[in-house]
Amino acid sequence: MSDLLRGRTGEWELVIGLEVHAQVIADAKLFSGAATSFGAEPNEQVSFVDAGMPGMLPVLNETCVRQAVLTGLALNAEVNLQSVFARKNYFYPDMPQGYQISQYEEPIIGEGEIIIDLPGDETRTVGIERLHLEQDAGKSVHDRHPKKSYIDLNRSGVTLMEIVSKPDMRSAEQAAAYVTKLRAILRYIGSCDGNMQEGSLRCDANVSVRRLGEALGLRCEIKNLNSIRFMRQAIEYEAARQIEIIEDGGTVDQETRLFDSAKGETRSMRSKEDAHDYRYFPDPDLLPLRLSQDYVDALKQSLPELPEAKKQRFMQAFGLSAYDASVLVAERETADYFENVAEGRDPKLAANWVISELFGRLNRGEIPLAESPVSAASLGGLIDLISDDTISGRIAKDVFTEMFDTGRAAADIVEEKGLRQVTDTGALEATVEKIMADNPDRVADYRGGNQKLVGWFMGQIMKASQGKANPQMVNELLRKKLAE
Amino acid sequence: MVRLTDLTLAQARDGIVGGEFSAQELTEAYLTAMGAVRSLNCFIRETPDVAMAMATAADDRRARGEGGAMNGIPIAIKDLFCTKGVPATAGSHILDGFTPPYESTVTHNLWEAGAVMLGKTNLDEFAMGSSNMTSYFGPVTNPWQRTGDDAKLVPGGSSGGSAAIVAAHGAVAATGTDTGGSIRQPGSFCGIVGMKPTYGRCSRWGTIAFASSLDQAGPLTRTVRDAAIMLGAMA
Amino acid sequence: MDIAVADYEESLGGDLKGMKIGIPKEYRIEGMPVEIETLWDEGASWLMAAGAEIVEISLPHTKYALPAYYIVAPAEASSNLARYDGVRYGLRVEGDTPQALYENTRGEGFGAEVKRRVLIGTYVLSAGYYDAYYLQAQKVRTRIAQDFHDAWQTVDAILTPTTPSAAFAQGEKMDDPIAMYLNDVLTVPASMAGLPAISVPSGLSGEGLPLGLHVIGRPFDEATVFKVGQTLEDAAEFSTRPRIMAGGS
Amino acid sequence: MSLDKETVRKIATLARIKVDEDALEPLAGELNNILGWVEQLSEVDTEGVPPMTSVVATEAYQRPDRVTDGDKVEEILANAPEEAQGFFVVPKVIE
Repeated sequence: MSDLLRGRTGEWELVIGLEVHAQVIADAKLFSGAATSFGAEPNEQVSFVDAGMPGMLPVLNETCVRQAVLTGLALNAEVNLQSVFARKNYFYPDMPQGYQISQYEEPIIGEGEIIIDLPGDETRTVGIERLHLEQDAGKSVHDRHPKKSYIDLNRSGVTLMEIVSKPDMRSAEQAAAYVTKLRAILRYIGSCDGNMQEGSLRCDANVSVRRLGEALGLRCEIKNLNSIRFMRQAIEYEAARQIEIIEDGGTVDQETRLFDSAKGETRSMRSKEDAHDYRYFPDPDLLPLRLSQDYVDALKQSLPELPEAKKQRFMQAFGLSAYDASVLVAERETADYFENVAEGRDPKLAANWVISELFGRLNRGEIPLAESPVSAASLGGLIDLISDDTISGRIAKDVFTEMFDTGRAAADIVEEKGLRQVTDTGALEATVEKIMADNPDRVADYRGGNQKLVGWFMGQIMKASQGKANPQMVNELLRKKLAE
Repeated sequence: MVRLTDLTLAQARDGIVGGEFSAQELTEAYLTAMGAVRSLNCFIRETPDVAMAMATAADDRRARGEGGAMNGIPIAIKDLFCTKGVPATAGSHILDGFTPPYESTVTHNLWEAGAVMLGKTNLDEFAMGSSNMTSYFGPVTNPWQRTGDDAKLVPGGSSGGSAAIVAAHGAVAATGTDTGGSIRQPGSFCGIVGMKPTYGRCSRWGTIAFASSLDQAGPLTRTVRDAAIMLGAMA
Repeated sequence: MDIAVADYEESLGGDLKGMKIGIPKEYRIEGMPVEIETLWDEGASWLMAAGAEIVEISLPHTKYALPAYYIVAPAEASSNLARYDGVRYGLRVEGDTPQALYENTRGEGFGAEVKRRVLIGTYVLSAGYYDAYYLQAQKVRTRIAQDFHDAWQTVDAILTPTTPSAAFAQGEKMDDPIAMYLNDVLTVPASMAGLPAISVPSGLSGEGLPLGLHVIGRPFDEATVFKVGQTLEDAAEFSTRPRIMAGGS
Repeated sequence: MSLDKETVRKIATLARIKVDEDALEPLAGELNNILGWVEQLSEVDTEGVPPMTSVVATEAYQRPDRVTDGDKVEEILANAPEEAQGFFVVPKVIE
């Protein structure tokens, strides 16, 4: 499959690197004891440190360090035993200290990689350049007053991991797959909840285009993409814009752009030229962060099975397709649910029921798996009834609907409604004979060579039995009778 | 009869412990002494009410047989340390009206040891200077003058107000901060002891920062013994 | 800081037998008044009389401490003082945009010396200058600390004058920042190395002004600094009082 | 190294300090003097010397992840030059 884009003058390669800001799961902030939960009243979760009061000093939160190391390990990345917090100096109303504490020359995590899942069971490895810890800024609210901005510092000092990819992606689709996989990994190890609506995960996309084989073009950075859909739109728009500029004989300005989701386009942020001199230097309030190899090793031991390993296991142990496996491992809870359903049962049947039926219903109702009215044990019970021929697959779907709506067990529903399959040969024979007797023309037609009529007969018989007839037995009986 | 304001910190401490005078008497003597040398412009803000309340509390502790290493000792605080509910300026116009809702660790420790706050002393703006001439609140005058010359001299800086008030016996002792010499140089210029401990010995929490990798709090006193006692209470 | 606070008062008293005191030759800076050199020699003889051995030592990077300080300190200050922006506390001088608000507030709120240092600090951290100034200064600082570290192999404390002059008049040196900065030339090296140090009044200048001697100690060895300082104090018998004093001198 | 008027204007903007037009030139002179004086540092051989990161050899302290602070809007806003509805207020930020 080619990812090249066609312009008026030829083919273009799109080059994308992503910077993901992931909010670290921790009760308190990176350098203060204020809370981090979502949705508090303005300035309620603010300490004197977060407000940049005179004489206040940062004190590092150990859980945030651990989360960063765990994430690095999950990305197969090098963990730097010494890292340094630096100050990125710039003025902004929602940045109380006048600088952001971040990591610059010596980040806590170095190079790693992510294997992303693409359509057609393809995969691609995307390099990770680095991961560093930094504090978030506050929030400016612009719509409460015509001439004023309102500043809420609740997010000021909240811990972020900035995860920087290498420019290894070649399409918006790959970028989407990268964020999806990264998000899955973060959620597996519990270092970020991945909630893009609440801003727990945000992306900046570096986008450039080049003619095949040429050097990298100048890139534009699109800031603050807060959904995967917007990211795809923004990248696609930006690629087209850059190609058009170059094909028209112009050059792309290296700049920061914003995505306007209402218009579906990116636009330049009017930024002052000097805004880019951040005057980074090591934060003199914070000593270099040193970790022991023992500490890192112990965390490595504690890592859960990660999505990629789980996917491989599902494919090998259960014979699932790469697509089904990657869908099931996208969330740890989903994978666990599936494994509970599949335990001691046909794994492909289990996968099919989880993906098609259960997810279908959950997605339509926007219900999280944790609140599913059908438990893994309960769905397993339904599959057991299919496997031992108590009910047909067709009936099972109706039973599942009932289970989903009422939360009742499959066996109870089958018993109460008398939905057991009819497997009594005598009774089935009678039905088959009756249908044949009622339709002598079609029987003659069949016997004259129209073999396709089997399907019609099957439908009539199933209908007459209200779907309870065992289709396999009916099929055998029917063919035998028609052949007589 | 020895004047109360001529006693060293160690002598004053022993006097209070021994019941020779009360913390309130000592504090009143210092509040009077501060007034007598007000022309030196050592204080940006005097806190007599706070001082008397703290002295009373010190006497109560003494009566119960309690009290820390500096129980009832009236001291001055460089206006770079945030003290809860008392405006802090760092000698700058830019902190206009700022009243910290928190207490620096150093002053917290001093109050725990029983010390009494006379007020916040003048300093070079944000502790940047060696003369105390850069304060928004005007220069501090050194209580010393050249022989046969009444030219006003600088007390040194940046802890100029702290050094001058201790030298002029308007406080038993004072806190200072030293980034490149801001305790020791004014100590030398005013004829008193100035001690800068090891970087990190005293907490920087709640002390307005100048240069983080260098800033260090320490005592300005009239004797080495007094400095030793006070550093023990600050650290 | 998790290092236990000693009872410093307890450490006072006794003689200095077995103690080695270093006299760094690089502190004999050009133009140091004779009376200060004399006081320094006198201080050394007092410590010797108390049983200490006096050793000449070398702190070769002393000369660079002050210029390095005037890069590191303003650099940190330029960042530390960024929070004074008129948004959350303190002075606000209004403007139509946040940018104007900041510039007006900081332009009016800071005095000349603070502005000077913030601008120097901003410059030495800015793109293209960081390595030549800030990074080089922090490397020089490592050298300075190493000088002291080497000295502690042979001595227990270091004796120097505190200042290169006695107090000067108000208004003097105001138009020459570097002349003003030179006040700290003898105190800054210990600051750059983070060491404990004390100034003890030890004598009077020819004009009748106090002069201090300066004792520098090992990291967290405040006890020795106090002990040596008190020895100087006892020997100096400094009893002159300032002319302006509560209750009269 | 010479720091001109335009450079002073640029760093004053970076530092967000308003400097009057006629003050730029004299300020450039003062800053140049200071920078000229600190330039002597280039004499020092620092080949292979690591920059100072902390003068005292101690470990970075890490605190446990517990909520111990916040929930004091009034104190946070107490010194604010302008506030409304629990927010700090500034002139409109234009993106």
